[in-house]
Amino acid sequence: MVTRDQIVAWLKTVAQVLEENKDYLTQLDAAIGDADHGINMDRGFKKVMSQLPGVEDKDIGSILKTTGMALISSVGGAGGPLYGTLFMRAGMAVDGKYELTDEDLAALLQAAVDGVVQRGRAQLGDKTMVDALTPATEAFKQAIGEGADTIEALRRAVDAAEQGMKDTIPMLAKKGRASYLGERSIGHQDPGATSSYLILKALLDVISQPQ
Amino acid sequence: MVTRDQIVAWLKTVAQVLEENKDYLTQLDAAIGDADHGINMDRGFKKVMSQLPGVEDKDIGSILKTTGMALISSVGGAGGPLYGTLFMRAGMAVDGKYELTDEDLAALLQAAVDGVVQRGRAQLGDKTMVDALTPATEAFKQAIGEGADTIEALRRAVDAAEQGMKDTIPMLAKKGRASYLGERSIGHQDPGATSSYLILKALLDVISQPQ
Amino acid sequence: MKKLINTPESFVKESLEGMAAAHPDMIKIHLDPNFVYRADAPVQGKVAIISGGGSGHEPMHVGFVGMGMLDAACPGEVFTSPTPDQMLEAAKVVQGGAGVLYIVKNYSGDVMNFEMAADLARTEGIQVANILIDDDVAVKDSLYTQGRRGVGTTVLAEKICGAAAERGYDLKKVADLCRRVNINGRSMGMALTSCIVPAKGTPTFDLAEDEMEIGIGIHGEPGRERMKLKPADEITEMLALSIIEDPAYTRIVREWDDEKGEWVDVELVDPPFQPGDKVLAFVNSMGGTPVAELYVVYRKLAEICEKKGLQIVRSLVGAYITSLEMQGCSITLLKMDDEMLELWDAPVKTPGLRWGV
Amino acid sequence: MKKLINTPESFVKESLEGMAAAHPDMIKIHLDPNFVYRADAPVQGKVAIISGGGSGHEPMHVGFVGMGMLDAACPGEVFTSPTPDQMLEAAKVVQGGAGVLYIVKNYSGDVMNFEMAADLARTEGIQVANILIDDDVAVKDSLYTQGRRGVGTTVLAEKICGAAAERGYDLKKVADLCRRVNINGRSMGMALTSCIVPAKGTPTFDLAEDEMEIGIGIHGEPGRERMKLKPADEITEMLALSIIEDPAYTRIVREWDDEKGEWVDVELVDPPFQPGDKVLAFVNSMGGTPVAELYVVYRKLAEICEKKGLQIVRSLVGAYITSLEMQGCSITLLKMDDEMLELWDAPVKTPGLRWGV
Ligand SMILES: Nc1ncnc2c1ncn2[C@@H]1O[C@H](COP(=O)(O)OP(=O)(O)O)[C@@H](O)[C@H]1O
Ligand SMILES: Nc1ncnc2c1ncn2[C@@H]1O[C@H](COP(=O)(O)OP(=O)(O)O)[C@@H](O)[C@H]1O
Ligand SMILES: [Mg+2]
Ligand SMILES: [Mg+2]
Ligand SMILES: [Mg+2]
Ligand SMILES: [Mg+2]
Repeated sequence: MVTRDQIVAWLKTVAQVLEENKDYLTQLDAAIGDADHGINMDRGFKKVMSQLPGVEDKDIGSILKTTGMALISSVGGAGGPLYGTLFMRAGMAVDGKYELTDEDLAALLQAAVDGVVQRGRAQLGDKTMVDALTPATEAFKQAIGEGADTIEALRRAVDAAEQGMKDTIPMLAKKGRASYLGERSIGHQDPGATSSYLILKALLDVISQPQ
Repeated sequence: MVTRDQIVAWLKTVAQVLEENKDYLTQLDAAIGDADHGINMDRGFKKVMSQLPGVEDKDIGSILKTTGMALISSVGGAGGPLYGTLFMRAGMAVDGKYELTDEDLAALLQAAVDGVVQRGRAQLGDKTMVDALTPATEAFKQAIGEGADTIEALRRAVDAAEQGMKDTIPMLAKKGRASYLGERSIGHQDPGATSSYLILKALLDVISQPQ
Repeated sequence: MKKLINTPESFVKESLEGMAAAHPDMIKIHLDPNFVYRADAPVQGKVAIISGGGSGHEPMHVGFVGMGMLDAACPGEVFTSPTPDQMLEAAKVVQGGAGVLYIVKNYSGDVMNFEMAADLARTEGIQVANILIDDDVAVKDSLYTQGRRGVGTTVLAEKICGAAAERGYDLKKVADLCRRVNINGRSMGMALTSCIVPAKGTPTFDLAEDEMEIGIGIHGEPGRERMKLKPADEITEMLALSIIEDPAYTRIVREWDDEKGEWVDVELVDPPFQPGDKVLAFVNSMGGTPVAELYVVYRKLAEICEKKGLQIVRSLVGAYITSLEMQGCSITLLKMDDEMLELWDAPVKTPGLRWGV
Repeated sequence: MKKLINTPESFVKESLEGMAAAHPDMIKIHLDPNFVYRADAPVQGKVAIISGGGSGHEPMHVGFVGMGMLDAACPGEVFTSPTPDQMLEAAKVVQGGAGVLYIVKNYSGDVMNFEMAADLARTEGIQVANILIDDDVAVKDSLYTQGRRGVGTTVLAEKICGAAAERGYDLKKVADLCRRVNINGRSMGMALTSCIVPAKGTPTFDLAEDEMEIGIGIHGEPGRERMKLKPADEITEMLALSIIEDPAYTRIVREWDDEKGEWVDVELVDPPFQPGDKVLAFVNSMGGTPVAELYVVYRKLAEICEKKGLQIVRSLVGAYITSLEMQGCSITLLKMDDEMLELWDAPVKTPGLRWGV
């Protein structure tokens, strides 16, 4: 079970982690993009933090949809619509709930990644956040299918996201700004896959903490 | 006696000396001006060199006037009208002559420096080429008045020019670009005074050589 | 970082405020969400032309708002696409009942945000067309990637479509024209130095004193190739030939189908240049390169065009689509037809481009 | 040195050639001696306005040749005054029988070369007036030095006098107007970075990463003071207050007296600004500073003007009088009267400034 308080704690942790990793993500984006991913995500989650107090007593669906809307109207770039859609769809998948079962979590992750794919039309291997999100979702679903508990399943999801993130290094970018580089995109880790990993990792960290 | 061939040799030496000192003069101008004096003078004397073959069999007056015209139409900046006027007036002072007595040389120098002062209206102590030219002319006239020979008189003129040039260092500029600097012009040697010294020194070097 | 700004956070807003203060006869600004719009908006019965994109490319787009060009421009943070709420709000303010054309540069962020905005605007009953500009030949052909970036042709499309809207073209005709301008325009740029994103504070990339980057994007994205600095004529030749000898370019773009009521994939093909073509030649500064150097480039470009049988019928030389203070230039060639020519010459009155009025 | 040039020696010439190629409807060029002139010159019966100065300040002056502004411009080498033969030849080509106004920036080189040119032109029977522009308040008052440099006001004087000549003002009236514009204009500039003179190849001065130069000239001449970099608002305040609070400025200039037939010394006094004055506010890029930053400066300038009771009636924001690729800006305030206002608004069609046509 994941509680609403944990979801709220997660979002706060994400805001903190993205602030800490602002320069790192921006640096990754400088190599194959336009040097703003960390700045954008940090700005977005600051906006989320400013809106969170108004909704943190609502259901998880509302909280996540508000998060999505805040990102859409403040992040801009590719990250804005993608992460905005991710949280909007995640929220829609768990509308009205105050705690999430493992099945809810699986549905949330699947809806989120589906939203990203629909919005950005990137495929696995295009060197985008999809390369972290999709394997993570698969791993989570497989783990609960195998009977793992939430924390264990999330750990495997985060491991898969980390692996997916690292796997973007040798990839040739096909979507986003990095795709303009062609061959020269090879050898660099995708910033969006990295932020996706960090966001999932933050969820694991929060869930793993004794409540 | 200074012969026409010596005057021609002088102009060639000046061209060479200014080429060698192009960066040095430009550097001096960078400190208190606009970093072009060496470039300008070098360009001007290259033009003089290109026109010299056409007049080097004429009288000294013609040669010097041609030099002045070449400078006026190629140097630009402050240096162009000033050095152009200097050589024009020098030429006019010795019109028709094929060799110059010490008195001719004195008249030439005086006309030259008068031309510069009339054109630029700088006074002694304004931190300009006048601070090298005027003492040099005075020293030359005094030396021949005291019975010195041409080489000795010129040597004293060059010494006076060098001293005048160095004396510009502590001066506050009142004319030319350096004057915009006010107090900050203090401590730098004037580029125009430096080129004037080099030009006079070249004359001494040529005259001192065994014919 | 050496810039005339107060803080990175306040830069975009303060720049907009200064622009509004300087040109009250042409533009107004709306803050939060940010957009610049025509002082006399909405113009009833006229198609509204709206563009937008990350800031840092000024005068594009905000400087092109005014009579004969854009009705509104939505500036994002520096080099970051604006957000759908800006585009939606701008549409609501400037639309005059004849629909809205969003002119969108082909970056994944811009494309996605403008698509979301269009969806939102349609739910408010506003007819919207999104047309992509993707003219940067530095990006190699491909059907399966993001495709080419939108660069110099954007400026020309905004001018030409702005004039068309001013003349009363309906939304479909303006959209068709915009698509036509796009497929007839090709660009390529290069950088001598990197720019510095204010929020980052350090150069986006490092170029040695004797290096340059060919095929640079307008966000300091690394280009096609890094090489030793060359004389202007050789640089011009590299850019111009990449443009002129670029073969037909095919890609699939997503456009809204009004009849079907959904987004559809449309295949578009840029025809290559042909001897005899009339072109508009646009030499653009990346921001830090002064106009005197652009003319050195133009000189060689004119020579190459002549050699290749392209007739330059109009020129534009200056800093119009920039990348902050980056030094470098880009070249755009746009094949002109009579209609485009007439629309190009039509009066325009914006802070960044003005003639005829 | 990173520039889009071929060689330092060919830079000025090739840039002129490119400009002529880009704007055949507006200008022509003459090489050796170099000058740019109106495509339709000479305009019979019109006073011809000629300016000139070192290259490296483009678009000034060569980019201001055309209908409603200059009849000819004489470019020297980079940062070096042109020579009398250029000015003479330009006068001969563009004069339309109503005399020539030389607009001269107050640098010893420019002054002397234009005086020589005027003397030569008069021997050819051409009536000539030389009017100096000396508006840079960074140079402290003094009757016994070279006096203030000519900077931003030059652009405004060329526009306003060009319009006057176009309307048929005679030489005396245009010269009087030019003098009036000059004494009502004041400027001051600053640099964030040095420029690099092509022939020299290295920066004219060194500024540390956290330093700027206040009161810089347009040739990279060191300014009034070097100090730590400050936010744009503080920089704007320094420049604006130096201009607005500048007291009356008196100097003696040399002008030609047609009746006496000789050069005479004339004492001119700039009246200080007063609350209630109407002003044109001009924020200029030194070349490498993009327009978005200029608007940040303009924003603060407008605020200061309002506080000081100065009413901004017109604005000009952009790179008009530059110093190669130097980063930085200058501010010019020109007190306007109705006649100047009307002439400012009159049509102008040049490569660098255009409206109304
Ligand atoms: N079409 C897409 N689908 C999925 N992810 C994408 C797409 N385009 C870009 N991305 C992701 O967005 C990241 C860049 O985000 P960001 O830097 O915020 O936006 P921008 O590229 O507009 O500056 C990339 O690293 C990539 O992971
Ligand atoms: N009015 C003047 N009278 C005499 N010499 C002058 C005057 N103005 C400038 N100079 C001299 O000219 C020199 C600068 O020449 P140069 O650099 O060629 O011209 P510019 O200052 O126009 O760039 C100064 O160092 C000074 O000696
Ligand atoms: Mg990015
Ligand atoms: Mg100099
Ligand atoms: Mg971005
Ligand atoms: Mg000079």
